[in-house]
Amino acid sequence: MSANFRTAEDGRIDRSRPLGFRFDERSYQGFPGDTLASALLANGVHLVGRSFKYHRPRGILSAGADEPNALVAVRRDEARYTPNLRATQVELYQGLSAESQNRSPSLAFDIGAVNDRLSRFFPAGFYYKTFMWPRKAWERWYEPWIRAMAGLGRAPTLPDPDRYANRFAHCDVLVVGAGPAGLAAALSAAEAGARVILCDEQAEFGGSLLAESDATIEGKPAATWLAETVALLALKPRVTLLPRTTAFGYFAYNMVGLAERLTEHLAEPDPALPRERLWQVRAREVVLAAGAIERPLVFPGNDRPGVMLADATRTYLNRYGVKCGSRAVVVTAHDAAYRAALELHRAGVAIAAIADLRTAANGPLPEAARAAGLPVRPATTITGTGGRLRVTAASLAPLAAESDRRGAEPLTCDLVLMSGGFTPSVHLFSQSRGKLRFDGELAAYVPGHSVQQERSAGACRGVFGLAAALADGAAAGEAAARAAGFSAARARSFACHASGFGTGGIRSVLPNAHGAKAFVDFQNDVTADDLVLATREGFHSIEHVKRYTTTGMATDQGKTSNMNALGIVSEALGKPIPEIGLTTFRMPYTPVSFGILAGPSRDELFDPVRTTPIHDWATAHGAVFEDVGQWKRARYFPAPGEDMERAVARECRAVRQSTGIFDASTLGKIEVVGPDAVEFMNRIYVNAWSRLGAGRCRYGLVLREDGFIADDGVVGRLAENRFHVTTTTGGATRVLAQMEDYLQTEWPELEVWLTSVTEQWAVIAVQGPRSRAVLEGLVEGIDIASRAMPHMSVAEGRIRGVPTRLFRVSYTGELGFEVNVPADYGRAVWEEIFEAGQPHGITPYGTETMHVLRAEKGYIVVGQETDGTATPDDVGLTWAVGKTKPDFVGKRSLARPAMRAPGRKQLVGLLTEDPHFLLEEGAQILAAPNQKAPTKPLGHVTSSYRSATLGRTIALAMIAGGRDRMGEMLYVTTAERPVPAKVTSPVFYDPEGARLDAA
Amino acid sequence: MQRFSALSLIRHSLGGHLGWQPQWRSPEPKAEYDAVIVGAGGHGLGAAYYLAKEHGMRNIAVLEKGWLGGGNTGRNTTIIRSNYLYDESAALYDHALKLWENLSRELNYNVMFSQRGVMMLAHTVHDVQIFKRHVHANRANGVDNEWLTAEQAKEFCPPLHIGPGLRYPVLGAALQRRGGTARHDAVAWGYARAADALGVDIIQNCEVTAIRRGTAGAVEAVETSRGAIRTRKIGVSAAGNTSVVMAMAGLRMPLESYPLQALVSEPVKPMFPCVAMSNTIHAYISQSDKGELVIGAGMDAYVSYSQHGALHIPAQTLEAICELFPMFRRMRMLRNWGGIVDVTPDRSPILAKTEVAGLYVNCGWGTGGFKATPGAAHLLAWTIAKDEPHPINAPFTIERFRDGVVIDEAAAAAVSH
Amino acid sequence: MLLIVCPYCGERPEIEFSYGGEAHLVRPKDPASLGDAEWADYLYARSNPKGVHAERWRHTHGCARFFNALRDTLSDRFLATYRIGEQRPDLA
Amino acid sequence: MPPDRAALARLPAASRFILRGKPAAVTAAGNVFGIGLPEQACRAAVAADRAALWLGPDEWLLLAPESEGAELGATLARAMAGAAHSLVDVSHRQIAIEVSGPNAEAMLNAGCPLDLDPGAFPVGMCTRTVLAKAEIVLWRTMPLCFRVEVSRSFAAYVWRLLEGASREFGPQPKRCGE
Ligand SMILES: Cc1cc2nc3c(=O)[nH]c(=O)nc-3n(C[C@H](O)[C@H](O)[C@H](O)COP(=O)(O)OP(=O)(O)OC[C@H]3O[C@@H](n4cnc5c(N)ncnc54)[C@H](O)[C@@H]3O)c2cc1C
Ligand SMILES: NC(=O)c1ccc[n+]([C@@H]2O[C@H](COP(=O)([O-])OP(=O)(O)OC[C@H]3O[C@@H](n4cnc5c(N)ncnc54)[C@H](O)[C@@H]3O)[C@@H](O)[C@H]2O)c1
Ligand SMILES: Cc1cc2nc3c(=O)[nH]c(=O)nc-3n(C[C@H](O)[C@H](O)[C@H](O)COP(=O)(O)O)c2cc1C
Ligand SMILES: [Zn+2]
Repeated sequence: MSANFRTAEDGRIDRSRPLGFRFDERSYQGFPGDTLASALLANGVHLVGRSFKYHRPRGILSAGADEPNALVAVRRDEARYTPNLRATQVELYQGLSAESQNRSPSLAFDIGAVNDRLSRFFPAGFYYKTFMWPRKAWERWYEPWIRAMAGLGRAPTLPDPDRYANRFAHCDVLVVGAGPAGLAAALSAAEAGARVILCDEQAEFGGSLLAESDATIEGKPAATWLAETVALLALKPRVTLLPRTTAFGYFAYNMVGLAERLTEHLAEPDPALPRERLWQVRAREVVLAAGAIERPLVFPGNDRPGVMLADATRTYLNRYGVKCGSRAVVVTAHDAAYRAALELHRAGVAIAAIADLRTAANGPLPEAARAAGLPVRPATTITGTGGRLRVTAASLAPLAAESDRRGAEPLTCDLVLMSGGFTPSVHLFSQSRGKLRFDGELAAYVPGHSVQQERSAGACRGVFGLAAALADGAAAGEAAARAAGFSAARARSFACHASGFGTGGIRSVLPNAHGAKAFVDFQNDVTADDLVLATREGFHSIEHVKRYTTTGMATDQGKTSNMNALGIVSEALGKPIPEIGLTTFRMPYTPVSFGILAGPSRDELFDPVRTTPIHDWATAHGAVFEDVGQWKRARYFPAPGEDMERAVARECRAVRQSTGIFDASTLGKIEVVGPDAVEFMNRIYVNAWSRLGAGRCRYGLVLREDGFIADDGVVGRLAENRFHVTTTTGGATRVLAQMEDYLQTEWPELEVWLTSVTEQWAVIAVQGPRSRAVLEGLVEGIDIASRAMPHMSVAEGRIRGVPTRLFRVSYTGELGFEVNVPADYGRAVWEEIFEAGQPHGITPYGTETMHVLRAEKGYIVVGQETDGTATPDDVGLTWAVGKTKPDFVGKRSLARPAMRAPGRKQLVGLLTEDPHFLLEEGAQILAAPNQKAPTKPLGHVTSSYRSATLGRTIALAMIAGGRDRMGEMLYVTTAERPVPAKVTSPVFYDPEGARLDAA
Repeated sequence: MQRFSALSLIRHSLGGHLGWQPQWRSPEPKAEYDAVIVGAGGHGLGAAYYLAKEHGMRNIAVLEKGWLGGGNTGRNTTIIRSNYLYDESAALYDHALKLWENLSRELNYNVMFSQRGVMMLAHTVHDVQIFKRHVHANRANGVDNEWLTAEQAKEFCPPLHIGPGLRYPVLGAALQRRGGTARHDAVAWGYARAADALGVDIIQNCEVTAIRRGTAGAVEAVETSRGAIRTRKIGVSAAGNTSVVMAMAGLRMPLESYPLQALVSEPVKPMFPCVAMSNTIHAYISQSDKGELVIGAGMDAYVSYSQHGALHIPAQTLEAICELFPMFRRMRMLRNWGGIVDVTPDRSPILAKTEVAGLYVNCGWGTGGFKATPGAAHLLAWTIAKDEPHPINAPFTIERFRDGVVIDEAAAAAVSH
Repeated sequence: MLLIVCPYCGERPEIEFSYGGEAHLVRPKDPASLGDAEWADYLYARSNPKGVHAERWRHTHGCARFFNALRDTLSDRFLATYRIGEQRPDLA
Repeated sequence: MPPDRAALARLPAASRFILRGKPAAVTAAGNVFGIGLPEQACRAAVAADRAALWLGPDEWLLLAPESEGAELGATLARAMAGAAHSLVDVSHRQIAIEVSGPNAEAMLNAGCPLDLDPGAFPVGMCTRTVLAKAEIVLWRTMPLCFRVEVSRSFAAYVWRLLEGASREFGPQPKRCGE
């Protein structure tokens, strides 16, 4: 099978270095410069895949990004397994290993192909009409079958080890596409001094020039001009050249997304290089020079391996030195196919016939073909092809006899060239939200009104032919540079000789092709009949036709098929194409990897890991951490052999009996400073601040304007004009943002400023009856005796020489202090306190113990007791609300009827009848034990812990009318049956607060 | 209506599929209808179907400015579940879920409802609390939801990476087995076909441009791009465009419309057996019948009607997806798109009568109304026909915002400590 | 990613900003004097127009200032940005 | 960090103040600080080893050597005593990283969305901005040298991100000016 279809010379491959590669377990040879597709064709391999639905054998249709058929998986190793790659875009390297997809057991013999036999039962949308009975069979049988039949390749199964990178970039002119138009544009813009980025999805710049056989530019062969031009551009410091880089998306404000592939073509990638890089380019001006895509013809058997786009075979010949077959039948509606026929003929491929669908074929190219002795047959159509895994014959028939397929003459061949003309690539223009215009003369959609700073040039706007494309590109480059402010820009002009491009085209099914398998969308197996069926069933909008038939929805997004589909629908509905409209072009232009979009974000770079100055100490002392927002917080410090429950019990006892030390550095901190500080605090917080003296603290509560609790924290008044505000760990950013919002937009007259100091201060909580004793010897310049420094006060001084803001506050119910020191000193001061605490049995504790201790005291955690629907009164904090204040954020909302209605959920304690039964947080509370669902629960458990102090379990709950239910027995859901629990006060421990001063 | 079945499929296959009739007509608008529904999404088409089927109203029209099903119905990630926290929501969404379970047969249209299970991942202690609360609340409400350990979650969804070593390891998950997905387009088409068969006029390319009210204030007619249509009852079910339509009747709504993006991968063979969602790291994913991974991306930050969004939104989503499923880094995005979602202050819908007589509204479904389609349609029909809400949608009024009653599913998941 | 002209810093990419919702909704001087319906209007009712929208942005990761903008919600293009306290520009 | 490609360096500790306030206070502060606080948006003013960075229309970051901090704070406060202002010591809130060398722009652009071309971001320009998921203050101190100020708990993230971005550039010159 491994025949040699390589030409003797020519092409851009490096024949001196043969490369070995594998496809489906067979070994082949190719050369640097090959794609997998060209190398396979050089070995005579056309059959490369199976279609999506009918599992029909498929070959290589095109030579580029538009390829719908030749999808393969490339496997470097299992972790680098990549499915659904276009063989036409996979660059060959030594050792490349590729496999075909969607076939079993083998590509040549695929049992899925029975679908093809049964295909008449599977027209467009068949699954909507059946598989409804019996109900269970859908999920057990039908659905798994549909799923197994669909899907192309298989997903990789191991984590991808490669790296991906990101780059934001700016330029004056971004040029997309480095064909003649793009090169000319880049040259004009760069010579004007503009910062230029030129990208092309292919490995080499040049676009269609790479397949030029005889053209000259500026008197030089096209290839020479190309090399010189690229070299010239590369020398310019303000020009960035990006080969292997696809512009995949055009976003608002001239942001274009580029996907650069750095290593995929290398046999042994440099580990320092990322596999791919996302470029987010903000361009002042964009030049789109994306070229055009050749259209297939829609006729029966047009999907047979060996049926190819005419111009693609030129590319294989001229660029890769590959003859796609030995005897070709050409079918065309455009002159360009003659050029392909001529060049193939010159290379030794026999041309069995050129069937031209047009009644006359008279342009220079057809004339040249005739002159070369090629059998030109005007007014001739193709009615079918023969062969199983490769085309062996093509049947031609005169158009006059179109109603009679028997008049067809089968011609033996191993290659069919087809050309329905060219479709300008308007993908990116359309993504830019520019309006397309239907050009009647070209019978194509071309860019119309632009809405962003962009312009199209060359074939992508219907300007075909080398000379025209060069001139158009140069003009576009000039215009772009001018628009970007480079007024000296000049358009280069290029003397150019090339064979003409010709005219022609068709966008519909060929005569006589209905009722047979004439494919429009090759990848999704959509036939002309499917499209007509959709219109018959009332799907008249092209959007409906697309979705019902799935035409244009495959991985090629209809690059080769959408125009033909439009034409067919237009005929079926009897409406001209422009009235049918188009489906929406969306990004990406070609598929982009998830990895490139995720970029470097993974593991620790997925989200910043925020740690406190004491983190390393905690790690060294065996702490188990929990994630709280982006922070890592020590949850508990297990001694050897302890689980969380035992560690927490020990930590709790230590705090209650002697003293504990806790890292509270993650608390949000805001300094509120200025003459109007107190006024500002009065407006933001529910509390009244005017009477709080300097040196004192207060528990503060912030609401949202809708009256629900937003955050809380202790606030210390450092001086008349200065407050040290603390917030919850998770609330820090939100509270500051809310404060700034009101300050800047509602009360700009207030002379007060807010500064985040969360990270300025490390906060070390020392809590427990021995805490004063521990700190006494360390603190300088502050009298921490109870009278001098009562509960809820703050003082500035030093601790072991380090400046401190010392708070006497307690979230545990015990005598306690919070030592604030500048963050760099946090660890050292922590260690000093820990050292000084040794005689007192000081014990580090974590967030879990902190939670238990505060729950024993009935203190809420915002976000745990509250859920965005709780008012101050709901959680028993009415006392905090400044009664006489005329207004504060959220006050008006608290007066709304439902906010004051009886029966709201209120914070209470719950004690299970069985003192050792631990309720689950989130468990629901029912009035009776044996209610059948659906019940209307009275509320839920918000917090639930084992209290070592009380020797039993405790829970907090939000219960409808809870404060009126004291002593009531209610029932709490568990995984099994509800358990009884009694409603109590939420304060389980030291309700008088005596311990705050116990030492 | 032509019945669909395996048999009819075979029969028509033998006839070259020439015998299929249009699934719906393309009628000209009449001068007057008993009721007009604005918006031919799943909700609007479904409401018309239930009005005709259950309330005997046959002279009704659904007006659609574009093509039917082309709004959010045609652009959502198709996740269906009912494990909502609050009683009111659970009742509403479970009403829908029960209708889903028989919808294909009811409509004689295979909507490919696939109860593959919806798994919501917990990554922090706080998440665990929230989701356990959901589990308990749902069970009390008769809605299935169960707690899985991280290992059980991995077993249920083998591609899932649960850590350790994960930036946010998976600590467990809440699983609703009855949840799943359905084929979005089929829902719109199935309702359209069934409604059409009952005489409903579905009028596409017909944009409502004004609402006429009589001297007493009640609605009298709509003006459209295809002329005026008299009617006494208007049900607005215009999703992202609701504010614009309601402004025609002089109402300012508690709504904002945001772009919400989604994307699909290239299709691959079946390997993702369920729906997985993570609120904490913002990702949700399932695999469709065709093999694509269907992935919900986030909302863009600002009000917009453009059905386009910025690149950083899907990029952030894919970061999260690759974190949870690191073998998907080499999968490729095939297409990305946006819809316009109408968001209320408490993230719960409004499905109610309005202060304007004869004007009913169904909106505010935001990022999650596909799953409600049959339920919302059913209840909207009820509310229009009886001029009063069904007990299930009675809490979902506009006035709840005035009174301070919120059904805040979003706040219930807020993180703060 | 939008490009937004901060009135203080100039053109900056969207990811430096936070969106702040509809602009010119002035918090009533004396909320207590408002009826429930009026208060709900202030809190919740939004014009949410298809077309020109006056909205607030904050250059959070820049100068940290709030400012106002006029933007067409159909095309997502900014028509003007202006400082807090300044009149909404007349585009006509 | 392998020393041969240290285009990244952690800078020594410094005194830092955030100054907000009315014009009178700002002028007074400039007088004693020794550098008039820049009024032009996004510009830094430097004199000897002190710098004042415009962060917002009434917000400046003042940088001085670590040893001068305590006294400087007192001096500034005294000078502004009569005028409304807010002076907050944030010396420990953030740390500084230097990014330098011919690839400095490219490394920063791995996460920073701004145009860092000298034409758009000249020497002396400074601004708060983002570096991927961290907020930073970015200041171009020399043509090939940037100072990045970052909140301390984000520093490890920023470092790792930049280090990852530098990998493909191979060995780098050690520090600017060296
Ligand atoms: C990306 C994305 C993902 C989502 N994912 C999910 C999900 O996983 N699960 C889930 O449950 N929900 C999801 N949703 C939400 C869900 O799609 C919607 O809530 C739901 O589809 C709304 O249906 P609808 O029928 O109300 O609206 P639509 O389908 O939007 O229908 C409204 C119709 O009204 C028409 N209309 C508007 N104005 C006028 C006018 N003036 N005149 C005439 N017609 C008009 C529109 O053209 C439109 O067709 C998602 C949404 C999006 C955008
Ligand atoms: N199919 C064909 O081969 C074909 C069709 C029409 C015209 N032509 C000839 O091509 C010339 C027109 O030149 P041109 O410069 O307009 O087109 P071109 O085809 O020569 O170049 C377009 C280039 O854009 C690249 N490209 C397309 N989309 C891209 C994207 N999204 N991102 C990155 N790169 C992308 C392609 O890889 C190609 O290199 C004329 O000589 C004409 O005769 C060729
Ligand atoms: C669940 C779901 C799956 C989809 N799968 C595909 C697909 O396989 N291929 C495709 O091209 N588009 C797919 N789409 C996207 C549609 O093509 C289209 O983008 C979407 O309906 C929005 O419409 P618009 O892009 O025309 O605005 C899918 C959409 C949804 C909602
Ligand atoms: Zn700014």
